[in-house]
Amino acid sequence: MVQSIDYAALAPALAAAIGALLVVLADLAGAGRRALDGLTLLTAGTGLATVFLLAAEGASRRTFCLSGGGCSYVADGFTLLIQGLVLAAAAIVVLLSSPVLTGDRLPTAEYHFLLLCAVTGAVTLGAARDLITLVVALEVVSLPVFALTAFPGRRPGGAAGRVAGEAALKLFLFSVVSTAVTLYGIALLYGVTGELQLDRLAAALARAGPGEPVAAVLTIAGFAFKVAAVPFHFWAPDVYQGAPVPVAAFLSVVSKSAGFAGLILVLAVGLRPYAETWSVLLGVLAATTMTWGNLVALRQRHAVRLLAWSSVAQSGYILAPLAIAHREPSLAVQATLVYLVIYAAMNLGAFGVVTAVSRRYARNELEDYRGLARSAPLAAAALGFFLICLAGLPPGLAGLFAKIAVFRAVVLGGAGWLAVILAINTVIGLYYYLAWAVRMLGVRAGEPRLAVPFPLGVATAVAAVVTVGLSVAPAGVFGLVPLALPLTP
Amino acid sequence: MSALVPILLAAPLAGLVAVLAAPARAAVRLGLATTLATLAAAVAIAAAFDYGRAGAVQLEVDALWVATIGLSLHLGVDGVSLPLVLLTALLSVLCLVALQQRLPAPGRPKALVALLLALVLGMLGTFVALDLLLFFVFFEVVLIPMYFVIAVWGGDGRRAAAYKFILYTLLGSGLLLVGLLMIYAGGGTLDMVQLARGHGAGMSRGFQIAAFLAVGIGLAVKAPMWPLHTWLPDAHTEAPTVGSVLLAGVLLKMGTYGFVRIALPMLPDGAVAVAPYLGALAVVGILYGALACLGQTDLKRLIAYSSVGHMGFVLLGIATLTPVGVNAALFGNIAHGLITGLLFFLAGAVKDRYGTADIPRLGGGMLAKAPQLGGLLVFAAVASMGLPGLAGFWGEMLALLGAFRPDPSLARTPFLIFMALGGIGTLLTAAYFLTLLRQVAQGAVAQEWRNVRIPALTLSEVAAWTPLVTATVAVGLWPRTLLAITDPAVRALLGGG
Amino acid sequence: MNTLLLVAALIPLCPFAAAVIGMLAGPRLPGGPASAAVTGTAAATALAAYLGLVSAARPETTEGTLTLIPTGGLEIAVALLLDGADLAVLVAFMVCCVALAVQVYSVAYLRGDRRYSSYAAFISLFTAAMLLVVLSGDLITLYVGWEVMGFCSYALIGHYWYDRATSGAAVKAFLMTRAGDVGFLFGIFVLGAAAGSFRITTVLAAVPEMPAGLLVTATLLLLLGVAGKSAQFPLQSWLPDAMAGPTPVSALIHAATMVAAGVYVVARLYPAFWFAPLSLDVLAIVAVISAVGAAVAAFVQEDLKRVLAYSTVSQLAIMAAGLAVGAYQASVFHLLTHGAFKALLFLGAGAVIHAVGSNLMAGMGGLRGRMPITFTGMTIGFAALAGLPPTSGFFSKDAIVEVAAHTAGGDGAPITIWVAWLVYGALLLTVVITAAYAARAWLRVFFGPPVPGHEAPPLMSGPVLVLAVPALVLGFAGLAIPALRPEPGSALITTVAALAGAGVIVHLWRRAPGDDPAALLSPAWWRPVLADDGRDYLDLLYGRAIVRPVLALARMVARADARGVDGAVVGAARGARGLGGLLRRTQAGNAQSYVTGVLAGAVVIVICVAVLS
Amino acid sequence: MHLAYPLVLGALLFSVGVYGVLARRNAILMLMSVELMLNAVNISLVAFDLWRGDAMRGGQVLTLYVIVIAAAEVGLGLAIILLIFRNRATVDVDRLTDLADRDPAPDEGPDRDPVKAAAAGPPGDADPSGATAPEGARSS
Repeated sequence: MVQSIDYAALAPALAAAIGALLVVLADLAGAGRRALDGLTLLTAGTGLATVFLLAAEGASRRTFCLSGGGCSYVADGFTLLIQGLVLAAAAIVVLLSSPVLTGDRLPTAEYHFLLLCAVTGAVTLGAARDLITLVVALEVVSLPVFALTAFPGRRPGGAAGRVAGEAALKLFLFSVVSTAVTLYGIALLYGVTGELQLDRLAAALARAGPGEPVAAVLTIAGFAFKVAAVPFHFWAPDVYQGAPVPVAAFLSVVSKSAGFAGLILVLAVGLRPYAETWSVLLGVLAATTMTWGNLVALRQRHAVRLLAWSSVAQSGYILAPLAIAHREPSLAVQATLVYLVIYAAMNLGAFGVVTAVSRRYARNELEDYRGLARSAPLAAAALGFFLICLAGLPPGLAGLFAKIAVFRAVVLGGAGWLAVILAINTVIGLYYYLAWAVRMLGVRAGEPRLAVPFPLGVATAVAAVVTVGLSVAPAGVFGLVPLALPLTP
Repeated sequence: MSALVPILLAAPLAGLVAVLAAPARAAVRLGLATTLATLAAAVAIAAAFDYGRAGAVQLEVDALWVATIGLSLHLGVDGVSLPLVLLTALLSVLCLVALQQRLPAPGRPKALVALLLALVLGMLGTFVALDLLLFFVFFEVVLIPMYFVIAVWGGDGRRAAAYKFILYTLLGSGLLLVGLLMIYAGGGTLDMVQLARGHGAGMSRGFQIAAFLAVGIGLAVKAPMWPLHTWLPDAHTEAPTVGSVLLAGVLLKMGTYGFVRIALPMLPDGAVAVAPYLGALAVVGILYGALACLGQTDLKRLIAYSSVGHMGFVLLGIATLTPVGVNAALFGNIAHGLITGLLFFLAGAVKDRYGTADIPRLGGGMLAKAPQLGGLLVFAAVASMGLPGLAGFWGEMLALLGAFRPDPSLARTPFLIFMALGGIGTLLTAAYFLTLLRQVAQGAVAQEWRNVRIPALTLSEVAAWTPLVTATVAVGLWPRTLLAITDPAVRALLGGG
Repeated sequence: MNTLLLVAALIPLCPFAAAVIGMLAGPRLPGGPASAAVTGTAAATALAAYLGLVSAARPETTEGTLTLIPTGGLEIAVALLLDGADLAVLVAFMVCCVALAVQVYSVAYLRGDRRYSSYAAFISLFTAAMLLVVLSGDLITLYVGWEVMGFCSYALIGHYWYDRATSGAAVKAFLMTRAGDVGFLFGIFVLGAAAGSFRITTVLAAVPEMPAGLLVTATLLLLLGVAGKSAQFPLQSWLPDAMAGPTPVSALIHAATMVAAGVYVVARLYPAFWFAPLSLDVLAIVAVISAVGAAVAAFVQEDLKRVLAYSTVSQLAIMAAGLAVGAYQASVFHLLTHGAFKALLFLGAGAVIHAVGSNLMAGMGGLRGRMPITFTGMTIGFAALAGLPPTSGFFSKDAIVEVAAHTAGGDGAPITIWVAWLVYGALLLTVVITAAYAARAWLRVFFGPPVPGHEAPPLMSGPVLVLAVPALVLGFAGLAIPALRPEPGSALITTVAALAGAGVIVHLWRRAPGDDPAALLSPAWWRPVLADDGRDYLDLLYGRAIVRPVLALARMVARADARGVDGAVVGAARGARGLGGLLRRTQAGNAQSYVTGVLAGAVVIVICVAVLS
Repeated sequence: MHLAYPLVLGALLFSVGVYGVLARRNAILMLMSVELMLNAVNISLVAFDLWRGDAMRGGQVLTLYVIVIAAAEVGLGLAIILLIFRNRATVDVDRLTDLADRDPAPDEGPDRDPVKAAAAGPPGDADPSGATAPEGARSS
């Protein structure tokens, strides 16, 4: 019999995919750089519109279902939030990229095409409920980013060009190895249970014997890589520094969100019977990740590299609530998503300003931000606000609420030790965020006014408005997150 | 009528926005207007406050703000927080008055006034917050503004001091958040009034001890309690006068207020278990602070260490877990706020006039060279030393009385030892203040200043300091004004005492 | 509050108001700062006189409370208490008289001194504090007056603060009395807690039921405060140094009032001491040591004011000894007479110093011709000090010796017998030595080779004469009270002892007029009490055993705080950066090392999970 | 045929692949070893599928996907290696270390002790006096 497909559920993914094709076709038809930007933004916009429509509908839709009831593609609250987050972030990344593309004369069409492909992968991954779709979506997100990372910087063959290649190679090698490990894990899981549907897998695992935890751990390798948790983080600093700044932004938000979505789906849905083991494991991973990330970030001098280590540390904070998923699964996931959303807004804002400054200073050292308060007051104020948000201190209320949400989940879940480590890490984190913010207030003789290109201004402004909105009335965003996790498809 | 408390908080916020929008010239005047409005609101609250039921929380406002983490804008005032609100409003007005006359180093009035108003908002918010997380949010609102006040307008070692201040306090507030959330997990609600009434119901003794330790360390860093105090001397010495006054006058009280409002009523078993250690550290703080003062050569640093000593008495009062002790702590808070605020104003004035706060270089003879300044310095030192008839005496004496008869559930002998050591502490306090007066106020005028004209006190200085002097004398001569307000509230919080 | 209590309340308030006015607008007052100070004290004296007359008619205990201070535990009452035995009223009247005399005397003594207004204000504040101590009905309010009195004494001793030594003496005085006060406060806590209230009437009512041990601790702690304030044995070395202050200050504070406050409080709380015999013994032994030691010290002093200072310590010790042996009325009577004649001696000494220009007796001599009024006044004073009939000193000192004799005989205070005998012997010895140093001082100042000098101005000699009257006749007023009537036997013994002491000195003087009789005495006599530079051993001991180590400890703490505790904090920061540097090395840039790291990490995790589950 | 044989073969192949990735310095050979690892996964999947007798043939469907993924990755991998070769004339992974976490150029000043760094403020001491307090960003 023909399997009925609920296209409405697929709408966001379809929008992104079709958008990608249209970009290529438009390029063939000789569309200008600005038109291509517009088209990509339009795609992201339509995707977002469909997400809001589905969200407005309230009911969760599912399609590609097996006769036995397990469905591969489910568009429920969790998925819609991830898809909304990814599409919004992609729109901002596009805005960030347009001045870089025009400035460095990069092939816009190919750039946007790859970007939209990656977005399609991320959107699908959010909705995937079986291992095959998960792996394929993971790959669809990763592969285009290798190519994006390889886009040469200012002068092809020049310093930036060499570095981009090296970054791409590292990203490629890391991704492929961890994907192989994940696949091997999935193979073992499949061997033990014979199931690929996540919920069916969970049911089967409940009956299975020993040996499964090893397979489970291998499976999460791929997602741990994407999220850049220790020890899968080595790639992050080098790739962020080597890649063009918008791509680094994309890596730090979109691919990280996709990674977290995959991790939550695999763990909270697929491997629920082993909750005790992987919770403790994630707790330890979270603690090491945040501490390692913060400590090394103390010594960084390069702006993007600092943001890379900061995003590694932030991954630690986002992972922390999952450490208590065995006792309070819905509270853990909700806290993780809350932090993820706020982190995305803050981080994109910070990357916006970093991109603007990198237009003037290619080496993008922290030193170059001295005196920014005079050369670009609004940009400096924005970056200062985002950095203090990342540190989790008022006046950056959004960051503070995110911090409180994580602390609340960890303490209510009973992991007191992790809460103490979190407290210590927020202190270490504050030092380098504040050091950077204070540096902008420094005096620098003869610093001409920094002209912030319009799309960059818009991107930073949107991020700022969202962050301030989150600070003042976070209910708006948190309301979106239906507390119930899609435990049963 | 119950909208007074939100108005109290809205005033500095509105002022903050107005100052940022207004031109730099008008900043200081606008700031003064805002603080005066805040003081008016505080006085209105004091007027509307029903002193008959000083124990009950009044003028309550409760509105949900962040649903997911359960944070609600729950504000209210009671006998414990009313005096602190008035003290904060008064000190902020005096700071702005002091700013009228001269701005510290790099000027930039707009930014300084905006930061001060943010500080005022944070401080007032902490005292009127009745929701655990709201208390935490306001507790952290003061960090960034105070950091910038020290880092930008401070003395020469300001950046290291500012970093140490904010990183140390942030670690403390991180632990505080863990403690608050443990209370929330155990007590089931974030509403401080309900939790206080519940007296740690539903929380095992071990849980209460852990929660008390977390909350206690967080608050002790702010108090500051002895081993966690090292940020205080640097922060106070490097902060500009206005910063030091607010830092010493109010920020230190947020820590001890937290103990009285949160730690003691909500975690009684935890309090009983930890109280002797808290008392011991408090007494060490008293003796340590006094001895450190004897060995100091910088005036502002000496006053900072004296704060460690005085807050030692406040913490000793809290450690006794009796209404007498807690009343002593609250009285000590207000008295220390007034007196040390005045001392820092004076230290600032001395530094402006003499160009240095180094005691050997000041050389003495200030009573001859600058009689008004010298006289006020003598007054403030004597008040801080605990001369009866001035505010400093009642806080310390009642703390010793509290230590003499601690809560029945506490072992008595350690507290008798603490009382004795506290007595020796008062002796040492008298010693270092009199040595200070002997080296600075009395004696012959040093050669360096013999033919230098030291300007007399300006109008704005006098205007800024007279309220502090009159308040110190009034509260000292008539302690009933404060004790009648705090006693019923303390009895309510400690569950009938 | 009936009129009696209203009057009682006004007595301390008048000088307090004068002090406040003096401090705020001293120099700008119409009659100058003196007007406010003198009128305030005069008003208080008048009120005290009125109160004395009224309460003499109706001698029952009246008490009134101004307000109650809620502390969460024991309430503090700002209250006044006039007890039946007129103790409070009489002492209050004596304090007011002496204060008035000193205020008037100071107008002339400190003429032209720029800081006179603050001086007068502090004198008024001091008088108010002393009156509060005398009249207070609540122990804590008493303590408030007690402390403010200590501070005023610091301020007045340090009047000439531009001179380093004076401000040092002032600090020393304040810290030693403050050390005593800490014990005093703890004593009040013990009494208050045991009685359930700080009100003196309640405390005294509850004393019989209190356990003996608790009562002894309370009274011993109170004795610590008394020893501090009244410069008794362990804490007496501040009084001689306090002479650095102006002489009228010494007259008021270090002769009549503050030092007497300690003895007054013991008298006021006498039942508490009565039920704690051990504390009476301690009081007696302290009194004995102070009396004899101070008398010997006074004998060898070269500075006239230091002679009178040590004499005060000795006389107070006699009062304390009196209280120890149960001579309640006699001690209070001696307190009154001593207040009169010691103030007289100090004011006279002030006039002499004012005339001669130096404190040292070596620079004085043969002044009886040039300063007749001062000569007559001081002669009466010295006679009263020595206890020669018919001066007031004779009657009060004799009364104490009588009671000491009776108690030694077995009936009287619950004091151990040998201690009573010790007290009796010490009293007689003190009478002899006191007569000796009184005569020595009298001879060296007014006889021998004449020194240029002029009579003190009327404003100074007036008060001297005024005070000479009570010094002479006050004794006869005592005859009204049976206990104070002198018995022929003991009166004879004390007079003979006094004449013996004085006679030896007069004889030595006649043999070698002009040089110091004390020099003829071998140092063996005073070596046990005084070190060679005239400071007593205890003073040196405190200097070396307490002051120096505390300052060293302070410097060590200041350094330790910067290095130790703070070092830990900065060390942590440095450690974090170091660790960051270490971890940074893992990013060596080689892709293969990264992948190795990843796979190694994965293997470690797998092993942990396998082990864990 | 018992399940163990293909599984052991798969495991061996996987280990060889891992060894290849870790030991070989040439990027292309690393690419080949990754392919080995993916093929090892395929073998295991097919073996499990047959052993399980899964009606949906899940294992073999996943194997097809893995083959497609491997192909895509090889394509991209070779393109990247080509790019590096064109830039640096070498594909020796050990020599591609430009992105190491190195201190900036010496003129920047060595890493300093945190206390002095904190005291001097963020590296490159300057008085942070141009303070526009970051009081909540105003959207531009």
